[in-house]
Amino acid sequence: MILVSALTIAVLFGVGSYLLLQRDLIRVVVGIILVSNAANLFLISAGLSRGQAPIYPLEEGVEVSDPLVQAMTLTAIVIAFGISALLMSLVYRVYTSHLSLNLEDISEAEVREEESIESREVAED
Amino acid sequence: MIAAVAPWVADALVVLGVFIMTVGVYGMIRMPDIYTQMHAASKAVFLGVISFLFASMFSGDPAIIFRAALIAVFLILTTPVAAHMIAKAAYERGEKMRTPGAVDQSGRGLNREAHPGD
Amino acid sequence: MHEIVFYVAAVWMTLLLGVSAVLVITAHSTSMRILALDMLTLILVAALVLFSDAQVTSYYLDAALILALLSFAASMAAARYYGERNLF
Amino acid sequence: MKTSVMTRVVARVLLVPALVVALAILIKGYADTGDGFNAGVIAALGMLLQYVAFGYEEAERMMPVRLVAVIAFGGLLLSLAVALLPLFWGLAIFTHVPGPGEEVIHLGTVELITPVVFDIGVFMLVFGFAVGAIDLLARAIHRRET
Amino acid sequence: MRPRLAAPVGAVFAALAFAATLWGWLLAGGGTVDLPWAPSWDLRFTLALDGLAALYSLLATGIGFAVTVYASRYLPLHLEHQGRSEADIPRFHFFILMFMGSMVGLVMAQDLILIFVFWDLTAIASYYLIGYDAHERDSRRSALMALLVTGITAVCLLIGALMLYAAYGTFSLPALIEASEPGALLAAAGALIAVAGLAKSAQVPFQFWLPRAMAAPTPVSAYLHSAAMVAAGVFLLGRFYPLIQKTDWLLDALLVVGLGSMAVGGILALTRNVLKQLLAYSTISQYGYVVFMFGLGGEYGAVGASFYVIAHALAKAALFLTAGAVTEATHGETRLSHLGGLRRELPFLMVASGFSAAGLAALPLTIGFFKDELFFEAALERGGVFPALAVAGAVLTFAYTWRFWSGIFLGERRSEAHGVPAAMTVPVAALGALVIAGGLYVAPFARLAQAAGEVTFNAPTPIDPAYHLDARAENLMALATYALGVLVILSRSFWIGAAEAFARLGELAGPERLYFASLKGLNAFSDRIHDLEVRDLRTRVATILGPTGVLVGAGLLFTPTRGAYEVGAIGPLDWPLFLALILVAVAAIATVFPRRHLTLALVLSSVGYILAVVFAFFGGPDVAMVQVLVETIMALLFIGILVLLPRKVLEREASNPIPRRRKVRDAGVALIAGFFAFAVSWSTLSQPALEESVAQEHIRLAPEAHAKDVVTAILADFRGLDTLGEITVVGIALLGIATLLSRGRLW
Amino acid sequence: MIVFTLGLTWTLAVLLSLLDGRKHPVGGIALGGLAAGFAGLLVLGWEVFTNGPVTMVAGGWPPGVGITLRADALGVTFAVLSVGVILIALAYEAVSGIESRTFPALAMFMAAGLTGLFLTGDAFNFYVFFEIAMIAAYALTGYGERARQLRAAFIFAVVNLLGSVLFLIGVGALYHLTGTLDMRMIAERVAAAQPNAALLTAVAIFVAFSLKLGLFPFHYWLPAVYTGVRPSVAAMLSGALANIGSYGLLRFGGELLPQELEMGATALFVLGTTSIIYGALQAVSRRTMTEVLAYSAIGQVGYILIALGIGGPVGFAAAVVYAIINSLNKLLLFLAAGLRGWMVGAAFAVGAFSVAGVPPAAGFLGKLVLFQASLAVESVALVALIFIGGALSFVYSFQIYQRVFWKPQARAYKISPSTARLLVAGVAGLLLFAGAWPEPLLALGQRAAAAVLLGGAP
Amino acid sequence: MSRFALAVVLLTLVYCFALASFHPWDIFFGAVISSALLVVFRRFLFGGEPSEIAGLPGRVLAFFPFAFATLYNILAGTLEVTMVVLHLRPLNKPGIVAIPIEERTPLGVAVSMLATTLSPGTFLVDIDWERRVMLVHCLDASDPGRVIEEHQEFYRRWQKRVFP
Ligand code: NA
Ligand code: NA
Repeated sequence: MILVSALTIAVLFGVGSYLLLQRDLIRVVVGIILVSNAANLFLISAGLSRGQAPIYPLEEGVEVSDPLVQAMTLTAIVIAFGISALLMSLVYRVYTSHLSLNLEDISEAEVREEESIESREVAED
Repeated sequence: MIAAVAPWVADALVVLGVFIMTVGVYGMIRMPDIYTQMHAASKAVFLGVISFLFASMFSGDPAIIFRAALIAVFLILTTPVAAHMIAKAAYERGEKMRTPGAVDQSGRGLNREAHPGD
Repeated sequence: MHEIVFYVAAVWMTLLLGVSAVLVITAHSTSMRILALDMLTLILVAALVLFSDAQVTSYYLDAALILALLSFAASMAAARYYGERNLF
Repeated sequence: MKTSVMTRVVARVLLVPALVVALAILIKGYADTGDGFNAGVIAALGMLLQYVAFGYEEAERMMPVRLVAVIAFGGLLLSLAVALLPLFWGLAIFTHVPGPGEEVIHLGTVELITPVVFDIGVFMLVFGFAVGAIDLLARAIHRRET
Repeated sequence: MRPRLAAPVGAVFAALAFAATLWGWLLAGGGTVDLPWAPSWDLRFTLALDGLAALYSLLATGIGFAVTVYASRYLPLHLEHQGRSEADIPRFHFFILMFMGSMVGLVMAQDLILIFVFWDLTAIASYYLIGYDAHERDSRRSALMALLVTGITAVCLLIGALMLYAAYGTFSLPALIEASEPGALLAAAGALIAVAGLAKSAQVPFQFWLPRAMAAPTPVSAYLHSAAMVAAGVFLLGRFYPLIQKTDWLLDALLVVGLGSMAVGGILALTRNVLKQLLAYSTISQYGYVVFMFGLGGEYGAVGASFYVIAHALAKAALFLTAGAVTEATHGETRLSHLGGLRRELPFLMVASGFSAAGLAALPLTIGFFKDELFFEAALERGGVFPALAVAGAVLTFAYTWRFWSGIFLGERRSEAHGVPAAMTVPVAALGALVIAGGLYVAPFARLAQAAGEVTFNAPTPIDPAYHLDARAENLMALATYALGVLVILSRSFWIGAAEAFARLGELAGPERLYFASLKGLNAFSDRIHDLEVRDLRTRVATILGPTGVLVGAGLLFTPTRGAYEVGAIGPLDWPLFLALILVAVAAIATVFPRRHLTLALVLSSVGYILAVVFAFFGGPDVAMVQVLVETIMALLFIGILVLLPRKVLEREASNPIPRRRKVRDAGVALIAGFFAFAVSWSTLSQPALEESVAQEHIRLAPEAHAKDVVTAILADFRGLDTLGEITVVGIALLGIATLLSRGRLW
Repeated sequence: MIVFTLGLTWTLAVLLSLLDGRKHPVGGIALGGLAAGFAGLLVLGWEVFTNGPVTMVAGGWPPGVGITLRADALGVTFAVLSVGVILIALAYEAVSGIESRTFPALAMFMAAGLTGLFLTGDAFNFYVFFEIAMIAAYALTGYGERARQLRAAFIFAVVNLLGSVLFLIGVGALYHLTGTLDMRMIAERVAAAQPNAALLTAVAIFVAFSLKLGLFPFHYWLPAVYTGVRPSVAAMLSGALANIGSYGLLRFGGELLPQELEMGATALFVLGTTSIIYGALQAVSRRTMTEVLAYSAIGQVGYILIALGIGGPVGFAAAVVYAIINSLNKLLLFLAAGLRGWMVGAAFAVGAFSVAGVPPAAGFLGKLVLFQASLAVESVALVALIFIGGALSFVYSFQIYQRVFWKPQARAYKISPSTARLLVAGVAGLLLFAGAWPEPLLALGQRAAAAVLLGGAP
Repeated sequence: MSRFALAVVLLTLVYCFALASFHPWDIFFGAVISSALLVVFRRFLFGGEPSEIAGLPGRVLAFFPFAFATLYNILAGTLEVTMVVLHLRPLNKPGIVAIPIEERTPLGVAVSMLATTLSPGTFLVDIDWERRVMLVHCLDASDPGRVIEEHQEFYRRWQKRVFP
């Protein structure tokens, strides 16, 4: 089970990273969401016990799932949610200012801007 | 008497639900177009859930029973709408029916025979 | 006996969940994908109901309840976007 | 607006039940699954259902969307107040009333304890956020179209 | 306030400071200020007015006074020539005063760090003074050069000081002189400190900045060369001499540097055409003598060095001011080749500067005679080849000094000229008078030098310079100097070619060339590596994930892994969870393939929903519910954004094929990232779960918090602060979305 | 007192969210509130330095069960520093005219987040406050709404989110290894954990904070962001937000995972060294001030890393002192980059001297403590490296200074508001004062280092 | 008024079901919350509709046969779909059939279609208000006329009295 959890976390993280490397802004956001999911899954897997839901009345003699990791996971999910929402609207604004969703076009804009600075400000020897 | 039978009925309902859902999922794979898939996927699975919900009625825990009832009511209201919306989207995008001899009274000629070149 | 039924059913449901997830990915058209996702949420409801039954707790039913009540909003949104490229 | 009458009827029918369920989940949160966050999202989804079914303008007409920001940050303020007010009695932040070992008044499922007030703040913020964010999005879509 | 008021204010300050120093040293007998400065680091604000301090303070304030007076007339004219406003005047005097103040502070400081602070303050002041004409490229380059050379080498002083502190636990110089013992550490520290001193006093191979610094207005040059900047360099050597002299090879190194500077400065001074350039190389050469004397060691060296500084300062300041006045008189002429015969237009200046020139050339009846006397004595004390080298150096001085003075005032007139204001000649005359006064009555200067020398030598030095009308070696050497000097002057046509070739060699392969080449190379290199900078997000992300993986790999290498990893049993009831986890992985992998964004959204949703099942199987109904809800509303948001974006743009992204090579590269990085996550999570989860955890406490205490749901109790009570923070994040997100989508309007 | 600033800024931020930040009174409220919060932190700092750490457990629960807020010398120092930086940047923006409705609220949220982050004694709570500060920063980065600002915001958000996730994983791992989230308890228990797991956890946390610091090779996001945003925002990011990195490394590395820090010392040296040289080399030929500053920032944090690698009372003190000075330098320089005039030129010069380590600007203290620390471990290589880095910083600082303030300008700059110039001059004055009277700063560094070392003691 | 009261009752039921508690206080709070929400959204929910429901008791009574008829349809449909899916019956000319709306009210259309869509074998595709037809997809549309007739029959027999 430990190995499977670790592998799943690794896949989530790896796939998220793969998407982070794509040119499409939306895929990048999806990458962030997946990577956050990896962290959430890790958090809940890091619980020190697993069993019944930690809600009273608790059945005697049965292991109780670690409530603390659940609370942490909850918090992390919500935070990732808020941030992803912000990131999505940022994608839209980046689009409206660059008229492209492609990171290649966007980094080209960065390079162009930098080159115009380089040519404007000649270095003093 | 009822208490003795209840678990068995519950088991049966569970098995039935699993069966119906399996049929639904299989139908989704087997059916040729979105319209026919809809019958299997959305509805058969919905019935499977209902079957499970009936099964949980036998648990005897009011907390479960009440919620199960509520779930059933909500599902009755929401699944048709979701199915309808998806079908409507396919219809508006002009997705074709792929079964031979399909009937189309919509006036948009979604059956293959109506407008072969479309 | 009952445990075994529930247990096998749970495993089976998880498998069905997997099949519908695969369908979301492999379906031929977008409408089918939306349909598959809708099916997936229904199976999810079923799985949660089953899990509640197995554990004899109502705790997982709340998630099922809100899935039943509201998850179709996402299907609707996807369908509207697919059908008319619009939403809201 | 291109949804069919069935969709709209069902969406409309589900609005208040969704809100009622949300409040129920909020209220039982301390004793059972659910909490302010869950309740907030449920309530918001109930509202957003109307956005999907009726479109943005119609949905805005049905409710005072202007209040959304006030609800959101008012909720945050409420939670903050619950957290910080104990300071004025010389207690640590987040000291809840009644304290450990003290008697709690139960009105059915409703418990009269300050964590519930805190959770109501959470509920308000989350509700305000979800509705507000989608509303902003819907307005942006609308602006782009016109 | 009128800008011109700055000069009198500065002059008064300088005069008062001079008077105070004189009073403090002569009448109050020195004195010490010792205050705690930074006790936690053993730093003390310790100033002491000892002989060495007195000497340099008097020079800094006295010559500062002369320079300020001179500048009161010079600067307005200078600014007028450049078409600048008089508003720039106060800045000049501010930095001159700052220079003066930091010199005084430097020479009195007894705490190593305090010395460093004042040391750098002089560098700042000189930077601004050299760059006073900042609109001129030359001025900027020169200022930067001076700052870089002196500022960077100053760090050597700091390092040396800290090494001494590390070894002896004190920053107090007197204590260090007491405690320090010869050894590698002392040698290294001494060498570092010496480097700082030599760079500042423009010794070979750091000499190149000084001639460049001539870009500054003349009063600045005068001050820099005589009493402030360059003097500070040799002061530092003098101050640390008790430490330096404990290492023999250091003294030898000083000898070499001093000799080199003497030669380079002297030879180049003979070839320079521009007045201030000539004087600049002369300065290099003159301070070469001082360093040489330090290298020679002994009491003559110590006292001689101090005396030499006084004599040189008086003479050199006057000569610089002369150069400035001559340039002013000839409407900006700076070249010797275009000057000459000004004896009629500037007779007073001719005489006044003649005294100073005589002093520099070490003629009898000037203070300069004694500087050479001590110099020769020191060389003689050491013996060997050194007396001859000393004479050679003195000959060069004699020759270029003559060249300077005669080139201006003698010969035929080559340029238009008019008189200059008295304020520009009187300081020259005053300094010249002092040069003569020192020649006639050397005792006060000698006493000052001796006091300073005692500090430097760290022992009493009974040295008494005086005229001895006999055939002692020093006198013979002096005579030989004059004779050879005349010979050198007369035989100019013989050696000038060689000297100029030497100068050109220096231009081609000297340290200045090296400086410019390295600065240019540095900039070019910087431009080159800037092309390597990453400008797209993909690579930015890759450069994070890659090294992270490498670090994890290194971590695995450096810690024992045997027995640290567990596969973990799959209990009979774990199968649903097992399957669900695999499903999550499968669905996650599936997000890689879809082209259309809607499909991507759907696949992402299915990942989220299945994850909810996983959370449920982990026994977390609350988490499962939140996950379901978040997934649903995220789907709405996602699709909403898709609606906002034009279809064409989305389709372009969807149809954009990914080149195979990039796919492979991305997959490689993703594998590394996955490896990181795998290693961290597997190693962590393999550790057996602790029996005792705070979660147990939470479960136990939940009833105390009147809660049945422990998770909610944690969220609203035990760790309510987290929840408050979490909803704050959400609130800020709303604010941010409003900022982005509707310029911050929330309704 | 420990929650005064936190509560005040937090509450105010919420209230400001509902107001239009472009209106003058709103800016005034924000400034006044933040100033009061800053004063509160000063009082708290005084308490901490005279009576020792101040602790409060939220909810009155036992430590560990409830979240512990703990103000020790290290935390309170960084809190004062960061809130001060935000205060000045906000004042700068307020006097130049705020252009966005949400700017004051976001700045206030950032202040609240940073205050909480530096004063919490709980690892997960740290993460939450960290996210508050970060999300406020993401939103602020887009302030100005120009294409490059939005681009910068996106890059900043994505890269830093990745860092946040790494940190979150680290926190989760710490919990699994120790069964607690209280930093003190983690520090006590982590030694018993498997070394392998602990080290890998440390790597995750280390990368997260290095990212925040903009350390080579995790720095590639930084230049685009620092040059893309407005000066006040750049000042906040580099002067306040980047402190998370230094503080985090000190707290989590020095206090919680000291053994792992020691094990990774070589890595720290290598990365720190590369950062110093790389950042400085890049900065040398950059054409605009903000670009030079951005790369300088990369180089400067390398020093902090080296100080951490040296460790012990001397190394940690050096790290703290250097972080403080670096923060003030960046505040000054970025704010000055947006202004012109002789007073600004002088202020910038102070900043440049400070970066180059020339007294009396406080920067020389940083060099001093670093050299001291390197000598303490008797590393000639480190001394040489810091020397080279310092030499390069001379070159780039003054090349750009001369180019901007000395060279006759082809383009005329509009004259900047005098209050803004005075503000910048004030910061320069502070740097000079700190250099002239270094005792407070050095003592601060020692006390903060002691807090780090004490925390790790059983 | 009766519309409002019915709504409050139903919503209170939802509330109590969600809480799984019929404690008097819970009923009270449920009623209060429901009424409050109904008041807040009254324009959206009841705007333009009469506040009284005509013939409420009769419609309530008629609801149950309607519900059972629908249930029967569902079960029959399920069987049909199962047979088709499991290859026990061929897929015989599925297709879209246009069913006239006739005298149905909008609510009637909605309910009619909800019932249709719920039962496997048929579902609503779209409503064409110009042609006044409901386009329904049937798994077996080999005889469209029969399908239409069955539908109208179901409406007239079971639904019309409850949701006209
Ligand atoms: Na709960
Ligand atoms: Na929550």
